[in-house]
Amino acid sequence: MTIEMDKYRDATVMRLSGEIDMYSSPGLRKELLSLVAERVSPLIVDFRGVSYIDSSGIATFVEGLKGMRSFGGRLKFVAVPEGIMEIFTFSKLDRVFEIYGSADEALSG
Amino acid sequence: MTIEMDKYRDATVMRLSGEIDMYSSPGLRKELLSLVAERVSPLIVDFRGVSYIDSSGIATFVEGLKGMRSFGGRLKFVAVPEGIMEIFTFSKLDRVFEIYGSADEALSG
Amino acid sequence: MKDSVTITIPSHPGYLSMVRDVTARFGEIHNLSEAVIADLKLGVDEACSNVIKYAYRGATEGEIVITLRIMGKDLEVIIEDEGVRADPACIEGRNLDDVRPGGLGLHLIKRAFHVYEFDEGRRSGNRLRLVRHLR
Amino acid sequence: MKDSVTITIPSHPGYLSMVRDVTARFGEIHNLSEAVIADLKLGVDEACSNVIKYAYRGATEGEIVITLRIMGKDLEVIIEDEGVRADPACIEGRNLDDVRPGGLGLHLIKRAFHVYEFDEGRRSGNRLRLVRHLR
Ligand SMILES: Nc1ncnc2c1ncn2[C@@H]1O[C@H](COP(=O)(O)OP(=O)(O)O)[C@@H](O)[C@H]1O
Ligand SMILES: Nc1ncnc2c1ncn2[C@@H]1O[C@H](COP(=O)(O)OP(=O)(O)O)[C@@H](O)[C@H]1O
Repeated sequence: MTIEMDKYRDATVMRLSGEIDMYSSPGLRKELLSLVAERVSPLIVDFRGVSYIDSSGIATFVEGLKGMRSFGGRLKFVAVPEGIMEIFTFSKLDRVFEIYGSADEALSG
Repeated sequence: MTIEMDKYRDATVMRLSGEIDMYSSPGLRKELLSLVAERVSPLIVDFRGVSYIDSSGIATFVEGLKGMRSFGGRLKFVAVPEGIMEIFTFSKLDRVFEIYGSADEALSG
Repeated sequence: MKDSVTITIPSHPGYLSMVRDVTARFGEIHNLSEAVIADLKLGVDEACSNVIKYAYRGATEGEIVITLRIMGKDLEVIIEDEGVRADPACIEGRNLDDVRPGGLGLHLIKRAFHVYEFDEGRRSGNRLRLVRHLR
Repeated sequence: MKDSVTITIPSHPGYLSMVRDVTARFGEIHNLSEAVIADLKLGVDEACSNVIKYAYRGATEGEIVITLRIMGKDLEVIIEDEGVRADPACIEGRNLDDVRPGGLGLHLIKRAFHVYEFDEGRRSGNRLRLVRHLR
């Protein structure tokens, strides 16, 4: 997994690619929690390049979301590939995460 | 490995993709030898989608080339990816096979 | 085609990707659909992650032995370790409506496999048997 | 990271792709370059193909056991089978200038590995040891 940080309009964008699993999710967790500590919001997570996510990756995002909410921040997912979306839906996390098609939609949503 | 047959100008084009190994090369051999039997010439083999080739794949093309030459036919390779080209060069087969950048170059060469 | 492969990896999360590769190739070789292969990769990965977390308590020098095979109309996966014995009574996924980190792995394993059972007769370590009915 | 994996496959060419996957992942996990990984995949594939062709004479129900490990600055690959014994004296690649089908595999194995040696002390079957010096 690789993480690339970017800016888009007034949002911070985290572009993920590769595989998010028990090996790579601690790196993701560290990055997410440091953004929470800095109260970065809105934070857009771009899933375009993500080929795989397991329960440790999902747990990491649930934790990140709780952190964001603790200071009233917003966490938004964009460009979630179908296979990853299916795992979110199965986990009933599509109801908890804000998921948009694109960064523009995320910022007007 | 998948094989797709096509026509381009007055040539027959064999488009290969995937992995050519000891498992898939018998299928390639069958196809090549049947084209030889039909005296198809020129035959252009398009390597664009080939991600892997081993010695059984190379042996198959050496056999195919001998068959083509037996009736004065021409076998031309195009769009050979760098990694595959390196194996041809290592095997000294870059001197034996006619290798071109594109089908147009192959047909004017 | 003889239809069994075994892979032995260290109990290190860095090797889970290799187990996924092997699972995916096994599925391809046996002509399973992409959707089924995706489920199997995730299910096997989650089961091996649990071995690292619970049987080996995070220690990375243990061994995990994963066998994939076709038995008639079933795909069977056996996962063996020499770690702490699991108490099947304590293995339970969380209610999915109660959103919190964790507790999802078991659901993902059971999404992929119809059978999830520990071999209780084993002397040491664990032997988990997963079965997916293919048709 | 403990640095050894073992994969056991049937002596069927359909499983060579799985061996390549495992080899490539092993190389990635140990931060080898893409070029080195490409050589290793091909070298291990060719060595396993030869086991199928010569040790098992094309029979697909045999077993091939492939172990990859890091030993200090070396990557070592051990390939074991229970087939017909190889006579190392008869194993020779062709002169590359003499273009004909076949005889290329050994060159590709030796391109990837600095050491290619059979364990002569073995009672039955074969044990081929391949070593690549990494630095
Ligand atoms: N292999 C195992 N050995 C022992 N306990 C396990 C094992 N797998 C799962 N468990 C238990 O079942 C619970 C649920 O597992 P799981 O759904 O994978 O979620 P998580 O690991 O995120 O808690 C775990 O918290 C653990 O107590
Ligand atoms: N594992 C093996 N067991 C026995 N003989 C072998 C083995 N590997 C290679 N050989 C011998 O060495 C020769 C050269 O092998 P190789 O370069 O792989 O080319 P090919 O298999 O195409 O002939 C083979 O023809 C065979 O006689």
